Amino acid sequence: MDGILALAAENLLSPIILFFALGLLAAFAKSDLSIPEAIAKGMSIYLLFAIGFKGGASVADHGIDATLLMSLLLGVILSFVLPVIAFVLLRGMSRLDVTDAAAVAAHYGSISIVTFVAATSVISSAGLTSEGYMVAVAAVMEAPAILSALWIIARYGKAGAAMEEGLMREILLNGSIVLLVGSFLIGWVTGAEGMDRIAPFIVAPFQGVLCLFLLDMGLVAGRGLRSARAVLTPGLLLFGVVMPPIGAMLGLGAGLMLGLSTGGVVLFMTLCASASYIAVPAAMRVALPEANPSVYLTLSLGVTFPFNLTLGIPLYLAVASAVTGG
Amino acid sequence: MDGILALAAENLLSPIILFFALGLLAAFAKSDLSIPEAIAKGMSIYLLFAIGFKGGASVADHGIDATLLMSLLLGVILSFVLPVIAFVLLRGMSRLDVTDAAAVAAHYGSISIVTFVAATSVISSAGLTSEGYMVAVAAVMEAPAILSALWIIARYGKAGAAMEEGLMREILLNGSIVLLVGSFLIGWVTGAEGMDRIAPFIVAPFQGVLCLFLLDMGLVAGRGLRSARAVLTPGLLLFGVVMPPIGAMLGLGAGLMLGLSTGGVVLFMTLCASASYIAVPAAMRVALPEANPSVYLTLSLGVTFPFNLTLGIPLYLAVASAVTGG
Amino acid sequence: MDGILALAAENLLSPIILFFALGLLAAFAKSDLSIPEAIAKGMSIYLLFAIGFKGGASVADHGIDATLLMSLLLGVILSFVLPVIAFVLLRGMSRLDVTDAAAVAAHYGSISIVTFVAATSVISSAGLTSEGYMVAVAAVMEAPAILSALWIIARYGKAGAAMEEGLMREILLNGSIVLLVGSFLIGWVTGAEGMDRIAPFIVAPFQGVLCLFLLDMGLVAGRGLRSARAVLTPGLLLFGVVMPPIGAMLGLGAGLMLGLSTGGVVLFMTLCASASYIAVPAAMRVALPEANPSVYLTLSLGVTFPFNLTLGIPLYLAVASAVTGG
Amino acid sequence: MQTHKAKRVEITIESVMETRLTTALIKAGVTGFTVLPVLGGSGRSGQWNREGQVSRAGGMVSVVCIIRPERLDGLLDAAFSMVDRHIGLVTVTDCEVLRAERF
Amino acid sequence: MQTHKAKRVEITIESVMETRLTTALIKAGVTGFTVLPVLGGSGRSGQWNREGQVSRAGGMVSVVCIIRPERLDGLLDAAFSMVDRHIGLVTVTDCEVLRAERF
Amino acid sequence: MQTHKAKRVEITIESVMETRLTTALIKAGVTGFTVLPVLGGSGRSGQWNREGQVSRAGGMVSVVCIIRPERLDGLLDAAFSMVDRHIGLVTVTDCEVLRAERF
Ligand SMILES: Nc1ncnc2c1ncn2[C@@H]1O[C@H](COP(=O)(O)O)[C@@H](O)[C@H]1O
Ligand SMILES: Nc1ncnc2c1ncn2[C@@H]1O[C@H](COP(=O)(O)O)[C@@H](O)[C@H]1O
Ligand SMILES: Nc1ncnc2c1ncn2[C@@H]1O[C@H](COP(=O)(O)O)[C@@H](O)[C@H]1O
Ligand code: NA
Ligand code: NA
Ligand code: NA
Repeated sequence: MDGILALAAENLLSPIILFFALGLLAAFAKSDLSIPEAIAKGMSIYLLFAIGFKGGASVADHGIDATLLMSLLLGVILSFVLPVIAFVLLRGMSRLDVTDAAAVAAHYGSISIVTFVAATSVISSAGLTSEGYMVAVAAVMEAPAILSALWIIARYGKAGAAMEEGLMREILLNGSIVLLVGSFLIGWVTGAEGMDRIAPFIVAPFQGVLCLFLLDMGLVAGRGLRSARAVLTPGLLLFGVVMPPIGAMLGLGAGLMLGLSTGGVVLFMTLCASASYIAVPAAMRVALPEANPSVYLTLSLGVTFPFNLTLGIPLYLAVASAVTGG
Repeated sequence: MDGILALAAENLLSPIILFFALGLLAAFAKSDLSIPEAIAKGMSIYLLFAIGFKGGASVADHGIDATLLMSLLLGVILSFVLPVIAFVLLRGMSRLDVTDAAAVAAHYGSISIVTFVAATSVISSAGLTSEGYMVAVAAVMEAPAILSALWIIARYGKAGAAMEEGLMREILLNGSIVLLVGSFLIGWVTGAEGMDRIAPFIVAPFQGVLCLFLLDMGLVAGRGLRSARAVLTPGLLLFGVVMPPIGAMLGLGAGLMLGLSTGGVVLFMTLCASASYIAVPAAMRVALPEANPSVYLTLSLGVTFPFNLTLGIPLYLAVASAVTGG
Repeated sequence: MDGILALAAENLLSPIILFFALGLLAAFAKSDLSIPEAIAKGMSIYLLFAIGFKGGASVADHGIDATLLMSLLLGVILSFVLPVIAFVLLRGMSRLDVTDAAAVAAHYGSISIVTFVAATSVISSAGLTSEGYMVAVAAVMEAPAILSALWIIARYGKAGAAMEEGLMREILLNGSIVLLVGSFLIGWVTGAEGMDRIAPFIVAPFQGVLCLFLLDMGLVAGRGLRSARAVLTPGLLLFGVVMPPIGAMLGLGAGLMLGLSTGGVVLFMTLCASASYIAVPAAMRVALPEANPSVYLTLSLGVTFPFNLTLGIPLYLAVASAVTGG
Repeated sequence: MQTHKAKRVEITIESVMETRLTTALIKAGVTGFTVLPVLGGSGRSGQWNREGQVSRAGGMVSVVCIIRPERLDGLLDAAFSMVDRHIGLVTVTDCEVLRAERF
Repeated sequence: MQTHKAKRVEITIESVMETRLTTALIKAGVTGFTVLPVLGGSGRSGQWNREGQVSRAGGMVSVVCIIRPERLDGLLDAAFSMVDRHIGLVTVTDCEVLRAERF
Repeated sequence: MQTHKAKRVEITIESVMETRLTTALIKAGVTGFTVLPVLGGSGRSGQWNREGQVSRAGGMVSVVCIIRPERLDGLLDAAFSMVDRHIGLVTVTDCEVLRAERF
């Protein structure tokens, strides 16, 4: 228990968390601090490029693991299953209607790549490594949850939530997935030699860029919370901090079943615990325009993201270490 | 004297000055070279982030200095006093009316963070260090001058320059100050450990980014000068190069009184000598829309900024070295 | 022959080529992956700044070569001559009218700085160096081809293609040339000392930025090809891959005549082989608005650029090595 | 100078719907349109701002379409089918154009 | 398709005044507005361009507001109180809207 | 509030022609204009998009000009001489302005 607290405290005082907090505070104080949209998008491209490439290069380095395919498969299954759990919880804990509840559920089945990046940074601070292909697991977990949510609506909700033609293709080929998977494959193909060439760009400055990026996330989350706090009923708020550990427990089970390293288990837990705020909201605006965006964005970005960043990840790390004995 | 000239010559041939000159030339020659607005804003965010964090980390390293609070206090006082001096000079040297003169005066009481950054780069080339908290002094000197100018108008000008409700808050919480102070505090809290993590992002590439940023400043200053040279009467031009050394002398006095290091004295002189072209113009557009922006922007950005960059800083360094014997 | 193939294969598996291919694929698959315009422009500013500065610093290091002036002169002459060859070929191989053929010809007489950058990266991977002033040769080869094309039209086409007043000045002072030449001169003046200061910004991360930039180029080229494939008749397509080697042969002759190093010869060949897609299209829109932009942009960016990047540069390197015995 | 009567239709819609809208417009026989960026706005679903969007889902664009008056109804039907379930705004203004042969 | 008469008010104003203007509009009972970026322009106070602004003070935005005709006067009063001392431009155009219940 | 009749002329033109157009407008006696960015569009010369332009040649801008009705013809002549050979669009709308003394 002491270990967890120490870990959480150390995490809370890391520059990336503090810059996130600075962004939150600046937003609450109505400062006009803002990162230009193009710069924010540029930084997220950088992060996807770097994390994908490093994952691929690490696979090239360690060789293909027998569990690679099984990890991908379990990831897909969890992304399908998590929204169902989230939906049931939401219907019990809040007064959201079927559409809104399904839309929120889709977000919790999918993943947040920035939370994933933050977790890799925490585990490497803790001296742990992880399977490079966890990046690929992250990629395959983005989309299935969206299908799950649409299925829930078709089953329990009004008609009219049919999967629009072309939408699935759009989701699978969205920019983030293509860049992440593409960089992963290129990192894999070019291996150590490729890594040598671009390491000064993607390794050394990584933490610094992440700080600025999280500053922006803090600003965005803070502004979102400020303008949408009305939608945050106590039930929803509770869901936003209870669902992540539930997801993480499933991720823990999967990670242990696969026999992943301690670091890999933490990443699997983090993926299951995190909620999407980029790919899924866009898909929801097209497929379920009736669902209220302030509900799902405020929950995933304003509640669950900060929770995971500050308390969640250290908790998952502590639990995984205890269980794997790593 | 020889020493000053050598120093000035060396400074004039440094990459940052030469890129500033390139920008000026390109603007005068009507080249269409331009840095996208988002990139320019991104670079200024980077500079504030880096300079703030480094200042904080250095305070963490050297411990809190007894003179920290006194430095902040003197900074605030100087920022209040400088506009009065500037106003008196302007009324004597130029034909600006009370409103325009007060608006210009506000700029000279406040500071230019890029001039400050350039000075840190010059003193470190000269092998000197400075107190990390000079960054905090820079932050507290941004706003008081605006109040001073409004007070001058209320006293000597027409009515109608009342401080609009909410404006003070807006000035104190403007993005630059929040980012600078926030990064300073985070650098202080995370100290050497935080620095280790993000040094490859904020230390190594700093000079290169500064070159590109000054290229942009040269472009902007050059275009401003070209389109607004009509407003530059000889009296105003003279003010633009006479006011900085006067400010610097006050800064010298303050620095000596505080017993700062030679580098710290140079930075204090530079702060007093520099004129704002970001925070104050924005405040003036809200509080004093009648004041002519081409007068104050041309003077601070087109005259005083290049003066300080090229001749001013080496001069302040020479004087401070001579006086402190450093 | 084996050497060439090995070289080409190695080149094809380098990160920069693979990221270009990723961009092409993403565009063909209609992914919404895109790099914000400001970031793309920011990266191209970075590349011009870095390549110019490094060229200048290298000239400062190695001293002025007696052949510098001769190289510039030959560059200008080739840029004048190449459009005439291209025009004759186009009229024979395609059914373009005089205006369109002349517009395309102008692109092939001018140069593509990104192709040049890619070639410097290939020759340095091959352990070769080159004359720093090749950057200056690149700069002087941008504009003459435009004059050539206008002369062709005045001679063979309809009236109305007179050189508009101010256009020449605009071409010579376009942002890319000013930045490239300016950085070259500053690199030259500040030499090794300047280089030391900004090397961590322009050397270490260079390859990584180039990867992201080529990803964007792939996206743009792919989207261009997809929407404009109708204009690509077999004759034009053939021209797009035949003209580069022809240009390269002239560049080979020039390089040998000048006695350049093997690396320098490769760069000269690459300059002659590459086709402009930034400066010349802009000039054509002003001077020859009747010419169809999808023809010239698709050819230079969609056909010749990928050809040079993948097969051309390794070919030129192999030929130059064989001929110079380097 | 000779001008011709036309209609200027302006459709403000979520970015994520842009391609769907323009595809529908082209299907409805529109010969051209221009897309303008939108920085922010306010309406029944609250206030928003471009800087401070992490999500592709955020943001809007404004699609401007100049057409001959007789084609207005077809265009409005196409536009309406898009904005119906979605956030969006459709306004129509009378205008005059040069070079009517282009529309 | 059924359309309804409305007014399109376009206010071009310095960026630094944007929040003040929109606050005043909301106070004047406006139910929505859209903010468009402005790249540059020219007027009595000279020519300017967005690329090449170091200062937050530079730059303008264009605020577009669709309202029922009967609310025009209230809006114009609010707008005028803003542009009065400041650089700015207010134009009003007649237009038609779909879905009038939204205004 | 007192308003005055004016014309709103909107010229959508390739970015590369922007300076030439505004110079011509000023020569034609126009006292002010505002330049808006354009994200993308479609017309007879195909569809295009700002993100995905390597070339300065790509891209368009929209120049908006408010003038007194009696000056319309001079402006249209100037605009037409620019868009004639180039890609571009000119529309004119009736509008009302505050502060007519500024035009
Ligand atoms: N009356 C209006 N005038 C101008 N733009 C509006 C108006 N109402 C809504 N909008 C725009 O349409 C968006 C969505 O509106 P709504 O669906 O009412 O939330 C807003 O964010 C504004 O950009
Ligand atoms: N006649 C006009 N038509 C369109 N925009 C204008 C006009 N006059 C002024 N503007 C815009 O308003 C800004 C300020 O105008 P001014 O106050 O006259 O300097 C200019 O920079 C333009 O963006
Ligand atoms: N009917 C139209 N309505 C609005 N914008 C148009 C229209 N036609 C053309 N445009 C714009 O003008 C540009 C060039 O048109 P075009 O010359 O027809 O290719 C297009 O890319 C659009 O941005
Ligand atoms: Na999840
Ligand atoms: Na000062
Ligand atoms: Na060439």
